This record gives sequence, C-alpha cells and structure tokens, in this order.
Amino acid sequence: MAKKGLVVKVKELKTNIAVVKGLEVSIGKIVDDTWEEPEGPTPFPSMTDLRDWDFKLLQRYKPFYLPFCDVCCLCTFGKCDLSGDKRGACGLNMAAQSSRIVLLACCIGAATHTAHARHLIHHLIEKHGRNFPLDQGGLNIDIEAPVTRLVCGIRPKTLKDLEDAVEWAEEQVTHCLSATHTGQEGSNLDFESKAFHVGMADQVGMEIADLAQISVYNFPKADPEAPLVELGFGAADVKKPTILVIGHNVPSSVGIIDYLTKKKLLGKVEVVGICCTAIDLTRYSTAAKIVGPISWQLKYIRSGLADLIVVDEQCIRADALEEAQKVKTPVIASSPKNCLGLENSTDKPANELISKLVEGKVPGVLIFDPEKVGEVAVESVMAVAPKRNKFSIIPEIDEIIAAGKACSGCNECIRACPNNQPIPEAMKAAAEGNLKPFAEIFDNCVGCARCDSACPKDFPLHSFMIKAGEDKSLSEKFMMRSGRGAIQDIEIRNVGGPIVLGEIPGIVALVGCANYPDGNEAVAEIAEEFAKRRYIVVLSGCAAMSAAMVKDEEGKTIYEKYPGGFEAGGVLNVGSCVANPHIAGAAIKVASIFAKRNIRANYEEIADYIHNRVGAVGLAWGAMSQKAASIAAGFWRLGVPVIVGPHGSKYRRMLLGRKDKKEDWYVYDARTGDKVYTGPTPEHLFTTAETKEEAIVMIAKLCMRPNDTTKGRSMKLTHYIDLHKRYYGVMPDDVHLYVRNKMDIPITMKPEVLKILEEKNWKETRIPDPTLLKRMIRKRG
Amino acid sequence: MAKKGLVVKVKELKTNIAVVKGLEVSIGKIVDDTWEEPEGPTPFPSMTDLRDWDFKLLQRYKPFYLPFCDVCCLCTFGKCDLSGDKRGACGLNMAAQSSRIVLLACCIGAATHTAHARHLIHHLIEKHGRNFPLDQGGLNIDIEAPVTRLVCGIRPKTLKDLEDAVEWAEEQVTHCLSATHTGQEGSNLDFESKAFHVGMADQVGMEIADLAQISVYNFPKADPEAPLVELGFGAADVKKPTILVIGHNVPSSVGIIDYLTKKKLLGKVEVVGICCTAIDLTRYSTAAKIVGPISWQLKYIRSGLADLIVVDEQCIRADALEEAQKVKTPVIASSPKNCLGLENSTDKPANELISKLVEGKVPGVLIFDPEKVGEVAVESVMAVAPKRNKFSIIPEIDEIIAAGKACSGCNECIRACPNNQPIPEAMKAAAEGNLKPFAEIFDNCVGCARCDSACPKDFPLHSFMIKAGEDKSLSEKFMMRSGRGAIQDIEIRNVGGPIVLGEIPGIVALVGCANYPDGNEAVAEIAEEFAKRRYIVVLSGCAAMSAAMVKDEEGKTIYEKYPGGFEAGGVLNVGSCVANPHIAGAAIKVASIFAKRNIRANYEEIADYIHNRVGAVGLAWGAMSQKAASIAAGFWRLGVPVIVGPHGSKYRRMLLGRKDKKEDWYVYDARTGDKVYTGPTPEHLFTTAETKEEAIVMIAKLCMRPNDTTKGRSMKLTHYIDLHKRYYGVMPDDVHLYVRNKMDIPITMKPEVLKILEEKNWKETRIPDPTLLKRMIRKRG
Amino acid sequence: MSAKAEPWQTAEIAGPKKALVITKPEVAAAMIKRAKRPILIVGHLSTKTDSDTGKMIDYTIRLNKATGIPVVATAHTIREFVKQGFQPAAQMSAMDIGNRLKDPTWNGLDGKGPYDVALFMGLPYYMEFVILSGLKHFATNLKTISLDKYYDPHASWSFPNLKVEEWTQSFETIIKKLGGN
Amino acid sequence: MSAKAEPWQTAEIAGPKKALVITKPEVAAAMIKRAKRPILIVGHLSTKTDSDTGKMIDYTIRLNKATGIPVVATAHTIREFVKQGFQPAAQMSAMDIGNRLKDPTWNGLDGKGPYDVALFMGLPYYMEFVILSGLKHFATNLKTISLDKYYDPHASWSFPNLKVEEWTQSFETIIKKLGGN
Ligand code: SF4
Ligand code: SF4
Ligand code: SF4
Ligand code: SF4
Ligand code: SF4
Ligand code: SF4
Ligand code: SF4
Ligand code: SF4
Repeated sequence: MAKKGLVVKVKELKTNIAVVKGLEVSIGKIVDDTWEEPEGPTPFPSMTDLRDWDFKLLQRYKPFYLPFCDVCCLCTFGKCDLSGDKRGACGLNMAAQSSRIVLLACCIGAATHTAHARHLIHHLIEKHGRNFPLDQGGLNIDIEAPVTRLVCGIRPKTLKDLEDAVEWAEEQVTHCLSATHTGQEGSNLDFESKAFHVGMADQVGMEIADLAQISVYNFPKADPEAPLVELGFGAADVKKPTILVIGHNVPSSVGIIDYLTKKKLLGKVEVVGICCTAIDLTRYSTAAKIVGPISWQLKYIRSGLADLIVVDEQCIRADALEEAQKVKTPVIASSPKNCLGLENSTDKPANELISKLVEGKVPGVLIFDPEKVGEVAVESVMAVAPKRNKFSIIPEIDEIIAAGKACSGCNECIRACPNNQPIPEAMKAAAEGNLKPFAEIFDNCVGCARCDSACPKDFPLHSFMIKAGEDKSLSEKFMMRSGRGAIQDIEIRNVGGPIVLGEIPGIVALVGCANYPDGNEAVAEIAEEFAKRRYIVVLSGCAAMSAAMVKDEEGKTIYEKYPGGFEAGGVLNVGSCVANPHIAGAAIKVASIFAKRNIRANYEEIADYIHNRVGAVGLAWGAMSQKAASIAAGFWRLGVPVIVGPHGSKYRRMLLGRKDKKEDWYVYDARTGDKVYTGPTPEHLFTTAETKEEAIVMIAKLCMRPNDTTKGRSMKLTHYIDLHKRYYGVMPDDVHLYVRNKMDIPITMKPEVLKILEEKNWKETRIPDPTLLKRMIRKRG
Repeated sequence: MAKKGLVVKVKELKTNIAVVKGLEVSIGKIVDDTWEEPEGPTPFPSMTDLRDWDFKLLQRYKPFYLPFCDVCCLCTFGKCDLSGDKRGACGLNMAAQSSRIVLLACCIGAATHTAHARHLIHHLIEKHGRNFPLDQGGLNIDIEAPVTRLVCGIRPKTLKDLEDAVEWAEEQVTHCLSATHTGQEGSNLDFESKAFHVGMADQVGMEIADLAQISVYNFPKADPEAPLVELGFGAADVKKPTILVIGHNVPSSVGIIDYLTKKKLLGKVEVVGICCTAIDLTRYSTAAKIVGPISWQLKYIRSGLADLIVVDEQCIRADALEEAQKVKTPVIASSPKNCLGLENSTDKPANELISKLVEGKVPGVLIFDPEKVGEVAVESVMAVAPKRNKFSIIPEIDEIIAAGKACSGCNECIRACPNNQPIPEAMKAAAEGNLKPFAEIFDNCVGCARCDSACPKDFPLHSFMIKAGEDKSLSEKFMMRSGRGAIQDIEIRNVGGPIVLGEIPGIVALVGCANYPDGNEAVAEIAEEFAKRRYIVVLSGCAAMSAAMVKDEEGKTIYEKYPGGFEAGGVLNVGSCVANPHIAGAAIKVASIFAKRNIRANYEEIADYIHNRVGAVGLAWGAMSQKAASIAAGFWRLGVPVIVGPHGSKYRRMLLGRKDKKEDWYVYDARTGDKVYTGPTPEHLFTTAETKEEAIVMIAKLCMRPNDTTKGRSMKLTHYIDLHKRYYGVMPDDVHLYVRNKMDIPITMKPEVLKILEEKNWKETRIPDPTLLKRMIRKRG
Repeated sequence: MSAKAEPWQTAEIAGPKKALVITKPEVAAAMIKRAKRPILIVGHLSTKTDSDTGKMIDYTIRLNKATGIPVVATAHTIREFVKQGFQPAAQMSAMDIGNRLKDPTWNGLDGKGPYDVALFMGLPYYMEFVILSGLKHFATNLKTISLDKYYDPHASWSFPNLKVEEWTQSFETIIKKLGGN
Repeated sequence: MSAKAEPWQTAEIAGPKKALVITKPEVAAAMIKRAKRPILIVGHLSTKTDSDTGKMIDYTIRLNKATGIPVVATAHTIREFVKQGFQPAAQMSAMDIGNRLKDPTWNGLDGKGPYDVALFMGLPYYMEFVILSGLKHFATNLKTISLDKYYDPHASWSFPNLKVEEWTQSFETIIKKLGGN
C-alpha cells in the first residue's frame, strides 16, 4: 500500500468517475486534510524504507548468534549441515540461517496479532458497522493510536479506518515472510532488518486490535483506576457451574457474559479465564475471574473445576480437547485458527448443539458465531455441571505413593523437563509418603507436562504435582488491576520531562509469557523492586498476571500497593498482549507531547528520539512464543532494549553492544554536529538475563540514556550502583563509562566512584543533544 | 475481505457520500453487474469456508506423516521431543506438528508468490497506471484469470483490479501463518485444510502476477506457437560482454533489455538467465538466452562467463555475491527481498554506481529502480568485461590430479551430497588422471556445493566436476519453447470433451524445481513418453527448462518435435513458476466452457468437477522449495493429484488413498443420488515416485477418473497396462479395480485382463455422474 | 562400532530416538528368526551393481529362499526380480507399503494379520529415512530394520555405516544363520 | 561411556558436530594444562548445593588456585564468590562473555590476547547449550569444555551425563592432576 496508490486513487476518481462503466465507487482511504501535523517521510513504509535506521542500530548492537541446531531443514534440498563455515545447498550460512529463523518467528508472531486484529475488526464491523467511532480515552486522549500514527501516518477515527492499517500490516507480513523462502535474502543483516520491520508491523496490528476492542466493548479507557479483579484458583466459587475461557480473542467470551446478563444468570455461573482472554474479559466485566497465565491450563483442566471450556485462539494447549475429555468437560472451539478437527456447527440450531454437548455425544463443537457461543456455553454448562460433579483426574495420595514405589529412576522425566525439576527425587520421597518435593516442583513448574509424556511408565507426573500443590493453590486468590488501556495525554505531560531528563529513572515494561525458569514470584519481585524505587512499572499479558501472584504480609499484591497511573512508582497493567503498544505508544507520546516532535509517518526520527532519550526497558522474563519475538522486534526498531529470561536464549540470537569498544558509542550532537562519546547507553538492544537478580541490575543499567541530565544520570547511577551492590555484592566495574562529568556522580557514593574514575583514567565528556541521524543536526559544525 | 464488506461499502457510499467529512472517495472494488454469471457461494473465501470440502478429500486421502526430525524447535518452550506418543510443551503431537510444518512451508511459498505479485503490480501501476488493461490472449480468451474468477469471484480487467485479489491473498497468508503459532491450531486435519487454503490463495497470487506481466510486457498471449528460444551454456556468445540475470521478478531484466534496445546495443551484449527470470525474459525478448534451471547457478558463476550478475528475487543462491566476487563479477541486487547487505543506492547517480562497480570498489550495489538497473548493468558490463577477461576459478586438470592425490578418502563429501555422488571414488580416479567419474557426477549433480563445504581439505569439488563436464557443457545448446501463457478458450473447446470423457488419456503437468535425483534427462524422457502417447504435456519453470536439455538423434528437443498447442500430443511450456495457474486454469475452463458450469466464486463445485472428471496429474520431479509445496497444495484442493520425485518425500507427509479399502471409493451419482463404487480414481492426492519409471506408471494410473467413458477408460487402461509391463515387466495387479464393465477392457489386452478379473472375483459396476457433494444430486434416490 | 553409528548423510540428524546398532550380523539373523510376521521391502537401488559386489537383489532372493519372508518390490525393482525368475509378493510404491505398515488394522498382503518386523533395503537413503521415521512415530507395534549399508537412525535397528565388504559379509552370515545358502 | 553421551535434556539434539566425550578426568586435566590462555565461566547454578555434595563454586575456586585460570562469574554468582573471599577476574553476563569470546579480535580481560580454551559450568543447561553453540559455529579458534555434570553436545569437549559422585570425583582428580588441592 504505497502512498502513491492513494494519490492516484483520488485523482482517478475525480477524473474518471463519470466514464467508468461496470464499477461502483466506495468510501476509500482517509486523506486526512484536517490534520495539521505534516506528513513525515515514511507513511505506510515498505520493507526497506527504514533499513538505514536498522543498520545504524545493528552496527552498534551486533547479532550474537546462538544456533539451536547445526542443521537447516526448511526445504527438501536439506537437511543441510551448517556447522562451522559450511553452507547449505542454497548457499546459506549459519549466521543468515539464524537470523532467518528469527525473522520467521517474528513473521509468525506478527501474523498472529494481525490476523487477530483482522478477525476482531471484521466481527465488530459486522455487528456495529464500519462507522463505529474509536475511543481510547475520551477527552483524556488526543493522540490516540500513536503507533499507527507514527508508522502508517494515519489517524484512525472509526472501525473502518483500521482496515487500511491492517491491510498494510498483512502486506508487510507477506513480504517479510516471503524473504524467508529458500533462495531469497542472503544477508544476515537484511534478515535482521526485515525482522525489525515485521515487528513494527506487529505493533500496528496489536494497537488496532486493542483500540477496536476498547472502543466497542467499552473497556477501561486509559483508566489509572481500572478496577481490581480477582485472580487465582480460589477466585471463583467453583461450586457453581463454571465456564473456563482460554485464549486471546475476546468476542466469544463477551458472548458468554452478554448471554448471562440477558438471562440474568450472572452470579449463577462462574466465568473464569486463562491467558489474555481472561484479562480482556475482566476489562469487559468484573464478573469474570482470572485463573492465571498460560502455565495454569493443565492444572485447571485436570483439576476438573471447569464444567465447560471455550477456546478461542492463541496460547491454547494443542491437547486441550483431549485433556478436557479426560475430565468429561465439553469444549467449544470458536476460532477459525483453532478448529481442533471439530465439525463446523455454526449454522446448526443451538438446541441441537447443547443437547449433543450435554449428552456427551461429541467431545466438543465448533461455533464461529460469538453470540451463539454465548448461548450454547451457558445453557450447556448449567446442564453439564451437575452431571460432571467436578469430576477430576487428580490422583489420590496413595496412588502417588504407589507410583513412587514403582518408579524406576530412569530420569526420562527430568530430562524432558525444561526446568530440570528433580522429579525422580520427588518420586523417591513420594514413595515414602512425602509430597513436599512435589509441592516444590509445582511452584517451579511451567505446566508443560513433558514429564508426563516422557515417563515410560506413563505416570501422570504433572497431576502428582497438582495434588501436592493443591492445598496451597486451591485457596489462592489475588487482586490484579484490570487492563487500563492507553496512557493519558495528561499523564505524559506530567512525566514526559522527568523521563527525558532522566529524573524518573526509567520505565520498566514487564511483558510476555510465563515460561519462567523458577516460578511466578520473580516477576512480582522485580516489579516491586522498581516500583519502590519510583520507576514507572508497566505490565501486560501473562506477566501482568504473574505479578499479582505474590502477596505481602498484609495479603496485598503490588496492584493494591501502588497506584495505577503512569507516574513515578506506578504499577500499570495495560492489558492483554495486544495492549503492549500502549507502552511503545507512551514513549512515542513523550516525543510528541513533551518534545513536540511530529510523529505522523515520522518513524526514524521518533525512534532516534526514544532510543537516545526515553529510558525504557522491556523485560520478557518468560518469553516463549513467536509473538513475544515480534513484540521484542517492535521494541528493537524503536531503539528500546529488551531483556529476556534464560529460556529466551533459545530465540537464536542476541543484539549486544560492546561497552569495551569506545568507537561504538558516539552520537551526533544535534546542536553542533560534533560526534560525542556517550558511553554505552543503552548497552544492549536484546540480551538474556540468567537470573532475576541479573535482570534487576541490567534493567537499572539499561535505563540510562545519552540525554540524561546530570540530575537524572546521578539518580539512575544511584539505583544501578545500589542494586549492583545489593545483588552482586560489589561495586560495578563500569561506572566510569556512565559518568560524563562529576555532577553525574551520586553524592552519597562520591568517594568510591571517584576512586574508580581515577583508576580507570576517566575523562570528562560533554552531554550532547543526542541523535544517530546526521540529518537531525541543526547547525553544521 | 468479506463479501459483506463489499456490500456495505457500496451502501455506505450511496447514502453517506455527501455527509462524510474529511474523507475522499476512491474507485473501489468491482461490483461487476455486467457479468451475467451468478455469484457462487464463496467469493473471497475465508480460511474455513472450504474446510468441508477439504475434509472430504482428507477422508479419502489420509496423511501419511514422514517426520524429518523427532523434535519441534519452533518456540523457546522447546525443543520438544515428539517421538512416539509424546507431546510438546504446548500439547502438540507429531501428527499435528508434521502438518504444521507443511502449512508453514505452504505459507512461505504462497507469501513468496503473493509478495512477488504485489511488488510486480506495484511497479507496473507506478509505471503504467492503474487502468492499464489486462490482456491474456486477446480475442482468443474470454475467460481470462479463471483461478481468480473461481476463487475470488471477480473478473479483473485492469491492473488495479488485481489489487483486490492480492490483498485477499495477503490476508489469507496472514491468517494461515498465524495458525502455525504455538498454541493455535491443535488438529492435524485442520492444519492440512489450512495448507490447502493457502495453496489456493497461492494460485491466485501467481495468476495475477503472470496476468500482469503478460499484459504489460506483451509476453506471448496464449500462443501455441510461442517462439523457440535458445538454452544452454552454449546458447550465448560469451565472447561478448555477458550479463547474467537470476531470479523470478522480471522488471529489472526488462530494464536491461530496454536499455540495450534504446542504446542500440542489443546483440553487442549478451543477456543470459537462470531460473524463472530467464523464462520470463525470453517471453519479453528472444534476444535473451537461458542458461538453465536453478542447479546451474554455481556452474555458470564459477565458469566466469558472466561479466555482471543481476539478481532479483527467489531461487538465488545465498552466496551469489561471495561466489561472484571470487570471479571478479560485480553484482546488482534489485529486490527488497534480497538486499544482500548492500547499501541502497537507488537514489545515487548512475555514473557513480557504474564507476564503483567497474573499479571494483564495491562487490555490488542495491538498486530498486528497474530502469536504473538496466542502465547501470549495461554500462558497467561493457567496461567490466574487458577487464575481467572471463576470469574463472575452474581449476586446471593438474590441480585436480594433485587434489585427488591429497584426498584422504574421509567420505565427508559424499556424506554431504544429497544425491550420494561417489566423489571419493572420483577423487581416486582423478589422482590417476581420469576425470570421467567426475564428468558423470556432473550429470547427476544439482549444483549445491555441499561437497565443497564439507571437505576438510577445502577442495572445490564442484568446480572439479564443472571442469570435467566442461567440454560437454560449454557447447551445449538446446531449443526451448518460450512460455506461451494461458490456454485459449478455443483449445479448451476442442479438447474439453475428449478430456472429460477420457479420450485424451490425460493432462500431465511437469512443474517445479530441479532438485533431481539423477539428472535433467528424466523430465525430458517422461515428457516425451506421454507426448508420444498423445497425452497433453504441460510444463513450467525449471522443469520446462530441463525438458529441453535432451536432444534426439536429429538434434531436436521435444519442443521442436511436438506442437505447442493444448491438444493431444502437445508439449506446452506455459512459462515461469507464476504461470502454473494456467494449468489449473485450463481444468477450470474445461468445467466452464465444456460443461457450462458457473465458475464465479464456485470453488467447491468446480473442484469436485475436476477431481472426478479431468484426468490431470502434476509431477514435480525435482520439487525443492516452499513454493513447490504451496503450488502442490493449490492442486490438492482442486482435487488434482501431485507426484513428487524422491527428494519430495522430505516434504513431511503424503496424502495417500487406500485402494484396498473399498469403502473409500464411493461417489454419489448426481443423477440418482446413489452411492456408486468407482475404484481408486485417482488413487492418491500426493505421493512420491522413487524412480522415473515409477513416476511414468503412476502418472498413467492417476489419470483415470470416475467419469471416464468406456472408450476413455479403455484407452487409459491401455496406457497404464502397457507402461506397467514395459517398466515393471509384469501386468499390474490392480486392473480389476479400474474395469467397471467389460467394455472398459482394452481390446488387445482382453484375454489377460479377463483372466485377472476372474481371479479377483471382479463384479461389474456402473458409471455414475460422479460427485462427492450431496448437494449436487439432481434427483434424490 | 557405535562411534560409526552416525547418520550416513551428515545432516540427517534424527532426534533422541535413534536406531540401535546391529553390531553383529548374528543379531540381525536372530531378530529375523524371532519375528512372527516379517516383511522385506526392497527399493530400486538394490538393482544397481556396487563397485565390488553383485547386485543386492541376489541377497534379497536368497533371504527369501531361506526364510520365506514376503518381498515387496518398490518402484520398478520388480522388473529385475522377474528377470531373475523371482516373483516378489507384491509390487508397491514405497509410500504405499509404508502407509499400510503404519495402519495397525492392515492385515498384510495375504490378509493374515499385521506384520511385526519390516526389513528395508535399497531405497534412496533420505527416502528410507523419512519412511522409517513415519513408521517409528506412527506404527507403534512394528519394529523396523534397515539392512542398508548405512546407519539409518529412524529404524528400530540398523547397521552402522559399513564398508561394502563388511556389508556383503553380513548378508552372507545372516543368510547362513537363517539356514539359507 | 559414549552410550551415555546423549544430551541431558532429551530433545536438545545438536547436529552432526557433537562434543567429544571426556571419558576420564585425566583427559580434561591434560587439556587444561595444555591450554595457553584458558578462561573459566561460572554460572549461578554453581552456587546451589547439590543434594549430596558441596557447592560447585568450591571447585571453581580450587581450580583457580591450582591453575590461575581467570574466572568470569555470570549473573549474581560473584556475590557468592566474594562471600567466600574469592575475587573473580570479572563479573559479566553470560551473553557478554560469550559474545566477546566469539570475537577473534578481543584481547581478553587483561588485554593480553585471545583465549584458546573456555571452560563452562553452572549455567542453566539450555542456556549453556546455545552459548556453546554460538561459540562452536562462530568462534573458530576457540575450544570449549563443559565441566557440568551433563553432556553438552555443543561444546568441543564435555563430560557425559554423570552421577553426582562421579562428577565430584572428576573434579577432585582434575584439581589434583593440576597440582591443586
Ligand atoms: S533452506 Fe537452504 S540451508 Fe535450509 S534446507 Fe534448504 S537448501 Fe538447506
Ligand atoms: S510439567 Fe512441570 S515438572 Fe513437568 S516437565 Fe513441565 S515444567 Fe517440568
Ligand atoms: S520417567 Fe517415570 S519412571 Fe522414569 S524416573 Fe521419571 S517418574 Fe520415574
Ligand atoms: S532445525 Fe529443528 S526440526 Fe530441524 S533438524 Fe534441527 S532440531 Fe530438528
Ligand atoms: S511449538 Fe510446541 S512442540 Fe514446538 S517447541 Fe514450542 S512447545 Fe514445543
Ligand atoms: S554439488 Fe553436486 S556432487 Fe556436490 S554435494 Fe551437491 S549434488 Fe553432490
Ligand atoms: S571430503 Fe575431501 S578429503 Fe574427504 S573424501 Fe571428499 S574430497 Fe577427499
Ligand atoms: S521451478 Fe523451483 S527452482 Fe525453478 S525457478 Fe521455480 S521455484 Fe525456483
């Protein structure tokens, strides 16, 4: 979708409308003449329009490849051994292959959000018309859809306007995916640039999906006081008929709530959710409860508490239907993306489907119409619940003891466990009636059930853990703040300055999946560490849920202790995964509102701004999915560093700066055109933290930016040094790289820092008006 | 892009145009009221609209999974061991994973063609305007774009009409790709259905790409007498400055020809091509020559004959730039999909680029503007050629002998060779000065250079083969018929009846890449076998090139011996890969023209028609790429069987019928509604032929259809039995399954067939008006 | 010998579940002897002459003579069998026989019940590799044995990568052990 | 012992290029002795106490004492070292040290030139796996040795999967062979 296309369209209309035969005209693209902001250089950018910017970033943050396998098996020329300096049959080498896999993952991730947006918008338009107005925060938000403005150069006003953006995103996904074909791109750096590109498109896809659902479903609108909602096994009153919804695309769950409301059954039936559908459903109705993040699926299904399961799309276990059958729970599939092999019953009468499900004639049905899902789910669950009587397959203790005795100690289970949990030892203990080790494993378990699969004796090991953890987990109940959506303009106005000057020490975004190396607690702990220190802590998706799953002595979760505003010390849940762009959006709005930069189709300048000035860091502690990859890619292109937890090392490559290479850390001073050394700020664009302690110290360090004022820098250094000492037990050995002049030095730390500066032969440098873009220099030196 | 969307658009326009502010209208979608054909049920079908049809096919042709690896490594939850009945961390099992990989490959393939179409159309619209009329065959073709009509339900008339189709295809690619995300689709059969869907979208993408280039570049328009063009190493006069073009997207090559023409240099500079750009360039200008299919890239580059290389997109070796540097050949990259890490010089003055290339200051440049490519390529090559003096890295014989002596016999080379070529033995022979074994390897070599990479002594083994095969190959020159494009309506009118009644025994489509197990010859041999027997033989892409590379005693290739019309005994090259839909289109047109079926948005009915009546079989003997996978998927959904060569077994799954299961082979008789046994016609939807002999016999067998008249069937059986005896030395043991009544028996074979029928307890069945669709029954039993 | 048990084609890494190595031909002979319903699938490479041995097809015939194991000839292999006066139990494409072996309800060529051991030889390495993989994952009641000269990790049992003379000698031993000649 | 040389995490199949197995601790000792510029990278798991042994960190310190090999402590491992009165040569993230080791122009922590042997221990299995893979493919002049209790196929050399007592015994032997105590 080139801008030229738009222009031609309009011209043709004016000249040809009367003579064209067999054609009718339709309302087309927006040509927004009322927008006083001038259009920047890259509206609806092509795959290569921002390549120069990418190469600037990649020059500094070079890929470190971490191949997951020596071979490539992507075409039937292969497999090809790419070890060492070998090349595949297509001429590819391992560096290019590794970045190609990154690109592929990002394409899948971006496709997922974009297709999600497409289905959602399609559904909403069908129900509410193409002219349904978009509203993200009423009068509190003037700059709605900042990402779409920045990237596409449009200001969407109604649902139909979103179609232009989604079409553009689909085109980008298609182009970028095509580059992964055998015999296309040959350069690893170009693969990287394309991954950045599709990550940027992903941000657009997500933003418009959330914008649409916020507007139509009237979710909290940029509300710092979005309601507190209940989360945990113990949140729902499972004595009632219970519907479990899993996934990300909320319409069918909305259908359930609507039907319950219509039939005045709200309160008679529990609706609990897992993953983002859960978050989004609580944004729609606080009657809904949240079970937890993705890792809780099997735990909940096997516990038998759900009397009916509705799955939509994304992050749904592929064996949900089989697992549900084991506990006699019927399933309704509701998305074209996840049909589970079920017969499409969208056009069948509801009664017929209900009786089929209730009588157990089919394990599940496939219904694409969200309203019908609502009716069938509710009517079925009420009839199913008494029959099921919460039938569960969680074993009794004697069964576990017997298994413990029969265990051969073959280690297949632990060797299958991504977190190396000591299951064989737990089995030994269980043989003696001690379930404590299993309860401990439960806490560190991501619920993947690979141990079950691997056990040659077919012990349902994950169920053993559930049993062992039952007492604790069944009663668990936490408060989480529901997804608030975007950040208000006024909030930005208040914090824009302090952020850019460095006086708010940073924005920490905790996002992504729950593939944690050791339990939920880390996320809550990290969030609190920074909230206490008056960083702005933003959360979304599974991370937002995990952060709720720790209480203090008073029984409070961080959401109850910290304000929900975008402010120093705020803890914000923006919403589900598709709410992530509100985080990028906040950074973009800082540039727009505080710095008065034009954002319309002005990507490169704004990314340069954010990279050099906005101390934001993303942490995807449990990043697991391709979506997480593309979300990260969207941040990379904006110049925002992303840290992943240890499992994230399996994403195939990091983007690492080298603080020991001075030449890498020069920027232009926009005032003079001079090249100025700024120190490694931020040091990395993408890296792995091995432990939560390391993540914490890294976050503090990666919040520093060239633009920090001395006051800001000294605050950031205070936190960095303090955290380093706390968690590492020593002073950092690189403080000298972050001190530009002595005023940067935290007062209380002056003596020890000065000592280091001396040792390291430190020299004062000056604080530039930083940019990586030559064209931003105002006056040539 | 739902049909509802279209309707709403038009309605809104009529009612709202005057009141909408800040919007302008543009010429939008076609609402083609002049088309008398009524719209069928599935215009612009969604991902699940044709799922029921897919499931019908998949019920009969069940997947046989052939995992390439025990594990899944698609997300950082993994790797996951899926062996046996294990499930991954996301709950996926191996069946679903295998079909997921098929879907992923098809998405990549479809994305590649669709993105190719998008770039091409974008470029052509920019140059020639959105109203440039489409013309595929002038008065000879009324049903242009049959695939797009069938699938999308539109009749594109001008370039801009193609945008609707390409947008739809991009949306489908995005949806289908999204289903491959971790935690989306859980059912293997639904993955399969989605692969079919994206394969269908791929057919649309390809069709519109070819339609656009045929129209604008004035390629042969459905021309049975498309010109004969030269192919082979010996085709070009390489004493002249020589430009080698590689890829699939022809504009930059057109730019070269146009510049040569403008400067009156045609004839002074040779332009030779590899892969589809080569075919398409000869469709544009017979001044261009073809080197050969993809497997000839390294051979040609290393030979040093090319003085300049222009790469566009697809099927380009990832190391083209490095290999070119070794022979001092400058490279121009010209596609956003393949930037090779080069600096984007599109906006630099041509002179500057030319001098950089000529002086060897850069190994290559990146230019997105096809006209500038033309200028820079031509001007550079003329200056470069004398300097290079055809510098080559093909070693001299004494170097090979020395290497042969130094070879350790470690077998790394043969173990890296996809075709298990006996390189160590050839090295032994070479040590004694005998290069014959290397010359033989040259014939069976797909030019992948994995042997080079693998050799711990770094011998350039592939170059040794090139040297050994040099004498033969350097002089090689063959005639190929250039791509003719679509099939004329009149041709269909002539053969439609004979095809459907079975009197033309079949349409054999030889398509796809050159990943052959043993040389080019097989394709030519197979093509001739069927041409002689008066099947219709259709070719495209690399297969079309390979088929030219065998001459008879008189020095003639099949293109010189057989007519180029769509007629019994015709041998047709439709064109490059994107010309493939002309083959599907011919089958669709049979339904439309001969059977007068409506094709507009009427996919299921037409696929059912083709599956039961049109004896077409595809053979992708050297299928290698993801594009080949999606092309095959497009045929699967149409019910057309596809055979791949042995390397195709690596596509992860076959779709196999079971002729021993009688219950699988019933159809409805549309006249009566009865279920009638038809025998296994066709037996498979996707299978592998181990040898060319097997491929030949399989093709003959898979051409049978339930609708064959007795005359047709007896002819088809004649060929099947005859070929079976010829190649297998025995009567087939399944003839009884194909004889419906005794009139089906080939007269000359009556005694032996009758004997078998007796042995097998054969019973007569009747010939139905076959359909798999209940709704097609005209009168209920 | 296990050091040699690497996939013959270097890149064809299989996964955690890899074929046990037939370290001695006697082991293979014993397994064949123990099989209740074995079947032998022979691909077209068996008709090619290796540089320093006869055609592999001879071993097939001798194996059949010694044991009566039904032989399925894939592709055009049957032509050579027939030339040599041997009638295999069936001609079938490699995919077809693989697909049937995968089906636990398939009662075999003679309708007498499922096979328990499938011996493979003479298919292109990669093709045998993926078919054996299909059987490994989906034919849970079937054991597969690769008799090719190359280690095929997707079989249940496979020779390691052998020299031609080791390989032919193995056949001689196996046939002798099975009472053939 | 090679039978045990399977990746500890079952699915972490590596590819054709797999670590040679350290069959005897003496071999590891000899390699360390031969190394000109070795370096030892120690992850946070080394601070965890295994059920029936002391902390692995003790072995690191003893190894350092015996050989002077510089120790890089990743993540928060350094805290434990310092607690024990030992000053590692550097604290660095695992990715950072991996990335530097990959760079043939990096002159080491002391600026005296590239390392030739990198010893790894105490990182999460999968993380060590991919970092060693990165080094295997891209640090062509570096040999890597995994001293963890698990077989890590992406190293140049690795122990096979060991029992705790075998593992601790190996360390004792190595340290003794290197003249430590
Ligand atoms: S894409 Fe290239 S490296 Fe990968 S399998 Fe195909 S030919 Fe080999
Ligand atoms: S279910 Fe838990 S314990 Fe079992 S393998 Fe998965 S993470 Fe490990
Ligand atoms: S896999 Fe099963 S039998 Fe083996 S150690 Fe684990 S629990 Fe015991
Ligand atoms: S890349 Fe993945 S699927 Fe392919 S061989 Fe390696 S581990 Fe297996
Ligand atoms: S997609 Fe599923 S099976 Fe594949 S690696 Fe991820 S969790 Fe494992
Ligand atoms: S270049 Fe030819 S001989 Fe060498 S590995 Fe490839 S196919 Fe085999
Ligand atoms: S890989 Fe090289 S050294 Fe080894 S056998 Fe082949 S040619 Fe000889
Ligand atoms: S047929 Fe295959 S290899 Fe040949 S040009 Fe087309 S896609 Fe490439």
